[in-house]
Amino acid sequence: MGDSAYSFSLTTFSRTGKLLQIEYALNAVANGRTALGICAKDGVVIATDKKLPSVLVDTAHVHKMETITPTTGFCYSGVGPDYRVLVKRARKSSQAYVRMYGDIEPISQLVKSTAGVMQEYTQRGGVRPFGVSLLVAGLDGDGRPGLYQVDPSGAYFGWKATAIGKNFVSAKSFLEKRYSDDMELEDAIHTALLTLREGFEGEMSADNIEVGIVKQDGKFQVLTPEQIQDYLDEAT
Amino acid sequence: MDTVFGVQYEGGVILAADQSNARSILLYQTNLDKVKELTSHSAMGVSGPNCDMVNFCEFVAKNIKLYELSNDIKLSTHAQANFARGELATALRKGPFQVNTLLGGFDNKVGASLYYLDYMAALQKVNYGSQGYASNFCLSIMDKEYRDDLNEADAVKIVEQCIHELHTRFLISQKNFIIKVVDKDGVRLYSQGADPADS
Amino acid sequence: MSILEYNGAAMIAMAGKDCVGIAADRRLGVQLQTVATDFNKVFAMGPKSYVGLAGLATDVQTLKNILEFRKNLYELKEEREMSPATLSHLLSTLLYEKRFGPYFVEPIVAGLNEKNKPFLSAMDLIGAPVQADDFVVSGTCTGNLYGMCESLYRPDLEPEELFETIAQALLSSVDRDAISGWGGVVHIITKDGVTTKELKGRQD
Amino acid sequence: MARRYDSSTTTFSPEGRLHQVEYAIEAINNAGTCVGILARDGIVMASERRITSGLLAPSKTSEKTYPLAAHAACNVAGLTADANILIEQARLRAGRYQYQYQEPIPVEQLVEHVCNYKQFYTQRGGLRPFGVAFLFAGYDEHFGFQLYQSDPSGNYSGWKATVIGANNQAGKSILKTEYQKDSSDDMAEGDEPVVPTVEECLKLAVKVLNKTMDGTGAAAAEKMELFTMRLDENKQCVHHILTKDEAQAVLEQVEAESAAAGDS
Amino acid sequence: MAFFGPESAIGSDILDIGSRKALTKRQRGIGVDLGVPGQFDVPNVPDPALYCRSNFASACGNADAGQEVKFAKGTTTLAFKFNGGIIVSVDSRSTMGYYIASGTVKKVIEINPFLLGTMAGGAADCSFWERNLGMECRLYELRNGRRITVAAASKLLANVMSAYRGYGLSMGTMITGWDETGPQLYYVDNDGTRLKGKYFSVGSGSMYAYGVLDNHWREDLSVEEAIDLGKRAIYHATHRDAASGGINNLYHVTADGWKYIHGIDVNDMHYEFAEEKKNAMSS
Repeated sequence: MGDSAYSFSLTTFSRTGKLLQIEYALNAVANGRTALGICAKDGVVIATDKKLPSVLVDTAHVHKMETITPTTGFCYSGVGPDYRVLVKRARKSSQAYVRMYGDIEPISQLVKSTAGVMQEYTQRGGVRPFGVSLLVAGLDGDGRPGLYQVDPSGAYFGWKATAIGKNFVSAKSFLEKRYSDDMELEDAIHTALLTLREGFEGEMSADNIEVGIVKQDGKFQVLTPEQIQDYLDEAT
Repeated sequence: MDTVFGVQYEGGVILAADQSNARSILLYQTNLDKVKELTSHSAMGVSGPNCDMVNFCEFVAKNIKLYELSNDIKLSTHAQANFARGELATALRKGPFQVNTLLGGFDNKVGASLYYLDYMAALQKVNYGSQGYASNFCLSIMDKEYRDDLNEADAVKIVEQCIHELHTRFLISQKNFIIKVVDKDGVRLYSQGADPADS
Repeated sequence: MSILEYNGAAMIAMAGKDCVGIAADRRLGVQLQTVATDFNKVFAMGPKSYVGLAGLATDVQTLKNILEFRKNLYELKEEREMSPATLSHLLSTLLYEKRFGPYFVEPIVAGLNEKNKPFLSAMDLIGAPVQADDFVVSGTCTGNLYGMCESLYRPDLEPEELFETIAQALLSSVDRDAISGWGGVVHIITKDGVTTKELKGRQD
Repeated sequence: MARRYDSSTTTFSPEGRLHQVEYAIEAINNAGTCVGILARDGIVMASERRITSGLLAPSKTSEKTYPLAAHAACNVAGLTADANILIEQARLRAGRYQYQYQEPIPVEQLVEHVCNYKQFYTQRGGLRPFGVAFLFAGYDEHFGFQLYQSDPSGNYSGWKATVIGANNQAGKSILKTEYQKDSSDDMAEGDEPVVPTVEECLKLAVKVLNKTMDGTGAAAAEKMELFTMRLDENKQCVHHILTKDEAQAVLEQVEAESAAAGDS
Repeated sequence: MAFFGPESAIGSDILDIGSRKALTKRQRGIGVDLGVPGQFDVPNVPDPALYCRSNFASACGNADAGQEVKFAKGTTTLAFKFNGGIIVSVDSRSTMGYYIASGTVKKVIEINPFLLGTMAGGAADCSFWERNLGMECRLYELRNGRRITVAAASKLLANVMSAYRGYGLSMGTMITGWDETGPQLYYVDNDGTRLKGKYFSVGSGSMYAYGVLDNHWREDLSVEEAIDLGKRAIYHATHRDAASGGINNLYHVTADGWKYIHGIDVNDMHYEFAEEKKNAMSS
C-alpha cells in the first residue's frame, strides 16, 4: 500500500484545523432526503422521505430502511450507494457479535462499530469519507430503546429526537416543540409523520416515505405502505 | 534429573540447585550454576535440559531487563513470575521449554516471595518448594521443618537437610549444590560445592 | 492417564432459590504429588457471575487470564456487566476456537442473570455447553459429585442451606478421590452479594 | 509554496515544519476545554460539554470522559470519532498488560502507548494525524496519582494541573496562580507545598471552566462534566462522574466564594 | 471338552478354559505347597508369564496405565528397628486408579504373635501370600517345636516371589518380628529381592517417609520418640502422596511379640502438628 499514490489520507487538516472533506461530506448529507427519528418511552420510530426522480421507478423495490439486527434498523440521508457499504459492514459485525456472545448486539455497540468504520474512511489512505449520516433505531443491552445519529466523521450522538438531510434544521426545531419525555410510540409515529410532512415537497403518501419502528419488547420492523396509510389516515 | 529447592523466610528467599550436568550414563560437569539471576532482586532455579534452561532463563532475564530499561521501573516478582508463565504457556503448544523452575524475588512493597512454575506453566505462589525427583524426598522434610518465622540460617538449614537426604537416598549422584539468597540487598551467593567460574 | 487428570480438581455449581453456589477443591497436584493446597480454580467474572475451571492447571490459568481480558474489554466497551449466559457463550466460543489444539479444561459457569435468577452451565473442553436448572459438576471425580448432588439436592434451597448442601457434596466426593481435595472454597451468590467460605477438608 | 506540504503528512516543509500536525493541534485549540488537576487524594478532570440540545438523549455515562482500565481514565478534546480509535487502543493495551503481567499497567506506559500510536500516524503511511488531545488520569503503585496530557503529534507530558482545548492559555494562568496558592504565602525553606484536596480541586476546575467558556455567564451544570478518581479503603480506584445535582452544588459553592471575594 | 467323570467339577467346562495345569491340581487335591509354581491356573498360551506381564502387570509405577485390568495400589508403609524394638507404621488407603476404594484397609498382616508383614502393591497378592506364609510358619512350628526365625520366614516368601517372577505379582512387604536372634526386619518384593535392614519404607509415598526417617531416625530413640517418628513419617507421606491416606496403624514389636499401639486418622494429625508448630513459633 505504501508505494501507491492512493495510500495517502485524502482527508487532511486545513490551516484552520478543519477536516474539510468531512465538512463537504456533511454538505452532501444536508442535500439528501430528509430522515428523522423519535425515541419514545416504549419504542423508537425512524422515518424518511424516499421521493424518487421518476414515477417509473417501482417504489416497492427501493429501501432506505434496513434491518441490521432483529432489534435494530438503519436509515440514512446522503449518498445512497455509500449507505449500502455501511449496511453490509454493520450486518457483518452484528453477526460476529452474536457468534461471540450469543446475544443480539446492543444498539450502542452497533453504533460504535459502525462509527468506527466511518472514522476509518476519514483517515485511511486513498479513501474519501462516507457521504451519509445514519439514523439508527433499536434497543440497548438493557432493553431500553435508543436513537442514534452517526455522521461522516464517525462521530455519533444519542438523541431523543432528531432529523438529518434536507431541512433538518427546521425539522429539528419542529421536533423540539413537539417532543415530550412521556411520549409513547404511537404518538411518536404521528409526530414523525407530521414533521416529515412539514418540509415535504409535494404530496406525501404511503409510497414515497418509509417508516421503521421498534418496540421496547419487540423487533425492528419496516412498516408496509398499508400500515403507513393507516397512520396517515388517522392524522388527517 | 535436576534438583531445585526454594524456601522463603522472613525477609528473603533461599534458592538452591544441584550443579551437575549429565547425559546418558555420563556426568559431564559438577560446577554449573542453575540458579540464574533475573534482576538485581530476583533469581530463578531451573531444572531441565541445559539447552532449555539457558534459553528460557536468558529469554526471561533479557526481556525483564529490557522492560526495566524502557520504562525505568522494576517489575514486581509477581509480574516477573506471570510473565515467565505466559511465555512458558505459549511455548507449551509450540516447542515447549522443558524447564521446571522456582522463582524467588524481593520487592520493597511485599517483601520476599517464591513461585513454583512447572514446564506446563502452572504457576503457584508457595512458601517453599522443590522441583525434580528430589521433590519426592524433600517435600516431606520441608513440610515438617518449615515455619512462618524462619530466619535465613533456619531456611538454609532446611535446604541442607534436603541435600543430605538426596545424598543418602537418591540414586543419581548430585555431588555439588549451589545456594543463593535473595533479600533486600539483592541476590547473593551463599555457598557452592564448586565454583562455576572454575572451568 | 487423561491429561485432564494431571493436576486434579473437583467442582460443583448448584442453584438455590434466587441464589447459586459454586465450589471447588484447593489442590494443585502433579499426578500423585500434591504441590499446593491453596490453588484457585474458581474465579469471579463479575459481582454475580463465577466460572470454575477444572483440568490442566496451566490451561486453567491461561483461560482465566483470557476470560478476564475479554470480560474487562466488554465491560469498558458496553458499560455493563457481563451476564453469566453471555460469559458462558463467550467461553464456549473461546474453547471451540481451539478445536484442534484444545485447552484441557472443562469449565462450569454459575451466576445470577439480570432478573437475579440462577444460571448454570457446564461444557466440555471444546465448548459443547449444557445448561442445567439444578446443578453441574466437573473435575476428576464427577461420578462421586453427581452421586452426592443427586442425593442431596433439593429445589429452592435458601442460601445457608445451599452452602451446607454444596459443602457436604464436595467434601464427601473428594474424600473418595485421590487427586482432589485438601480443602475447598464455596461462593454463595445472592442478589445482595457473595459470601465466600473456606472449607476445611481432609489433608490426605 | 507551503501548500504543497500542507496535506501530505509525512513530509517536512522547507522550513522544517509538519503542517498537518500543526493544523491538527490547531483543531484542538478550538475544541471543548478540559481541565485536569492532581489532588492530594485523587485527581479531578473537568470538561466542557459543547453540544447541548433539548433533544440530545442523556447519555448512559459520558461523552467526554472514558474509563481505560480500573485505574485509568481520559478526557477528550477534539474529534471524538478519532478519539474512539485511540481509546480502543488504550483499553487493549491496558488489558494486554494485565494479561501478560497480571498487574495493572503503569499509567505512563499506557499513555506512552497511545502516544506512540499517534506518532505513528504523523510519520508513516501518509495518514493524517489524529485530531485529538487527551488528559489522562491514573493511579499506579509506582508513582501514585498521575496526570498527563497529550497532543496530536504524539507528545505527552506529566502535569500537576493543566488545561487543553479552547482558551487553554487563560485556563493555565488561573491554575498557575490558584493551585497550591495556600502554601506559597508563608512556606518555610524545604517545606513540601500543600497539594489541594479533591474537593478544592473540583472548585478550582469549575473556576477555570467558567473562565475558558466565558461569555456564557453563570455556567450551567449540564455544560460541564466533572470527574474524580480516588482510592477506596481497599486501595481500589473509584471513578466517579458527578451527577447533575453534585455538579450544581460545586458550581454554587464557587459562585458563593467568588461573590464573597468580590465583596471584600 | 466333552469330559465326563468324577473329576470334572460342575462348571469347569466354562470356567476352566483349558489350563494345562488343571488336571494335575485336581489329582493332587488341595495342596499345602502353593508356593511351588504350577499350583495356579495359568493362561493357556505359549508364554504365560509374558501374557500375565503384558495384561495384568501391576508392579510399582504406572505399568498398568494402558491395560484393562488395573490393580489397587498406592501406599505408604514403613518399619524401623531401634533399641526399643521395632516400629511398624502404615497408612490405610486403597485406590483403584484415582478412586479411593477404601480408607480403612489393614495393611499390617499379623502373621502370628511374633511376626508382622506389611502390605504394599496388589492387595490380593500381599494378603494371599502373607496368609500363606502364616500357614507355612505354623507348620514349621508344629514340625520343629520352635518358632521360625524372621530370616527364614522372609526367605520362604522371597522364594515364592522368585518362583513367580515375571508373572505380574505385585508386592512390596516388610517382614518383621522378634526371634531368638532379637528384633529383625526384612524387605521382600515381587522381584524376589530380599533385604535385611534397620529401616525401610515401601509404597508410592515411601520417598516422603524416607525424607523424614533419614533426618530423624536414630538407634537410641525412646519408645515414645519412635512411635512419634513412625506416626509423623506416615503423616507427611499421606499429606503429599495422593495415593496414601486414611488411618495410621502403628505396631510396636518387642521380645513379647507385637503390640498394636494406635490407629489415628492422619487428618487429625495434620491439625495436631499444625498446632504444635504454631505453639513452637509463639514461644
